[in-house]
Amino acid sequence: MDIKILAESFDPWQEIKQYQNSAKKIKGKVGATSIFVGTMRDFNEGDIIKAMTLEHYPHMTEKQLANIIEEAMQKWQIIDALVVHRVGNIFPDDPIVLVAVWSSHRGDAFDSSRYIMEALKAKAPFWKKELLASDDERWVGKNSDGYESRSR
Amino acid sequence: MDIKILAESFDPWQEIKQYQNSAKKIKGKVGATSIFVGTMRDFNEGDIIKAMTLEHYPHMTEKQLANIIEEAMQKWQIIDALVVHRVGNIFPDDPIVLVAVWSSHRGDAFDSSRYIMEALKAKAPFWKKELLASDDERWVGKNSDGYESRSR
Amino acid sequence: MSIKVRYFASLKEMTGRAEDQLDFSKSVTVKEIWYQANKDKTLPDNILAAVNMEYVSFDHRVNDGDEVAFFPPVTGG
Amino acid sequence: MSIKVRYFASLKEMTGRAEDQLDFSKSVTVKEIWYQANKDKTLPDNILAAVNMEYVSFDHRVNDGDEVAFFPPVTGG
Repeated sequence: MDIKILAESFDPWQEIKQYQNSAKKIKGKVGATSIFVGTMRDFNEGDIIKAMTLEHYPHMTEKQLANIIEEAMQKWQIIDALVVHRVGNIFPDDPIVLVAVWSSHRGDAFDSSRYIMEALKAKAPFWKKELLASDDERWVGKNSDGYESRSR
Repeated sequence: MDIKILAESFDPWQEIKQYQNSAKKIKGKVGATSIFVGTMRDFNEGDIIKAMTLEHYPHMTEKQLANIIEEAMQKWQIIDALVVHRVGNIFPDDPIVLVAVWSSHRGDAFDSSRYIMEALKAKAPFWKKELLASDDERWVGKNSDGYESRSR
Repeated sequence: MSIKVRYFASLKEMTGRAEDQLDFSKSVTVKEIWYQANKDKTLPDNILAAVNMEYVSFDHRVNDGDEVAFFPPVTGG
Repeated sequence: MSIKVRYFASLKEMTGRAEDQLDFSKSVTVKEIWYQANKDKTLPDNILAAVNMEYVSFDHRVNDGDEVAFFPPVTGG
């Protein structure tokens, strides 16, 4: 299990490969890997976004993420998990978050990766400030439910 | 959108990178990428598995997978999708299947990748024959529900 | 009416054949095709059928030139 | 009783400070700490509080040496 907060741009696929190669317990027993990657869009709430600054609460971030992974491991059969999150200055198409879960079975992998991602959105102390095309800055007020249409 | 049936081993992370680099419509608009990778375990139903042979029904496979992706695109907001599946001789830790979905929002990405994976398991004409430690061979009877415990 | 029949996985082993080429003088269903091609073998319980690579029920009627396939539950992914 | 108070994101801008160091002679709640540190400012509606990096309610009582944090809804991921 690993949690990484990075101030520089990262390649999620490289992070996964590297972690898989170093984590011996993954070998042979994994049947299902579920990955979520969140990247920066160039739009939000009808506006063009040029860049973002991601602030966080050092140590509380890691503590909350560790709690979340722990909860997921109690609910589902997980072999290993990795969470990587960016902080600092971010531009469109930059990866912001990577959640990876390795399990023997797909149901456990899917459910737990989603649980971790939703809990991260709700509890991990990160805050986004957007730089609009107009050069105005604004704090993102709250995370959405994650669907295109809010009518669900 | 792409569907690939491969007779040789593949690196799922390399497939994703390559596809992302070639697919222009992904740029800027993607906020959420949901990936599932199924790999071969060295155990099944209490037995050690040394290898597997994956047979398929050429063309029907592609047709069914295209139907499934089409259905997912009608149900959720998807920007792009990629499905890769192995056939032939497979060994423990080899990737068997890759499902990747790119979307603007995480809910759409998570739900649709899972839908595609479950529908693939139910409808795509692939068949697994296991080679046991005893050198006996056996066809896998049917796909499980994907959870460690069947009591759910 | 000319029909190609294909068998996959354990059904290919059970029938001992990968395919049959059959001729019918009248309209037939998928089930009738199975019994015409495999006179001695009861249609196994959980078998699936496809016509032209789409799933069909066993009372689906085939047309000249159709490709009919029989196979066990799928186990990909 | 010595308490460190931290502010993040829009609350850091609103208070104009990243942190305060406060002393109390008696037991206090998180809410009382906010009003002690920000006399003129009503506690904003949707604000969250943490003590020693775990979420708490505003009537949570703090201990000597605790780190209290106030911040807006989180927007990571």
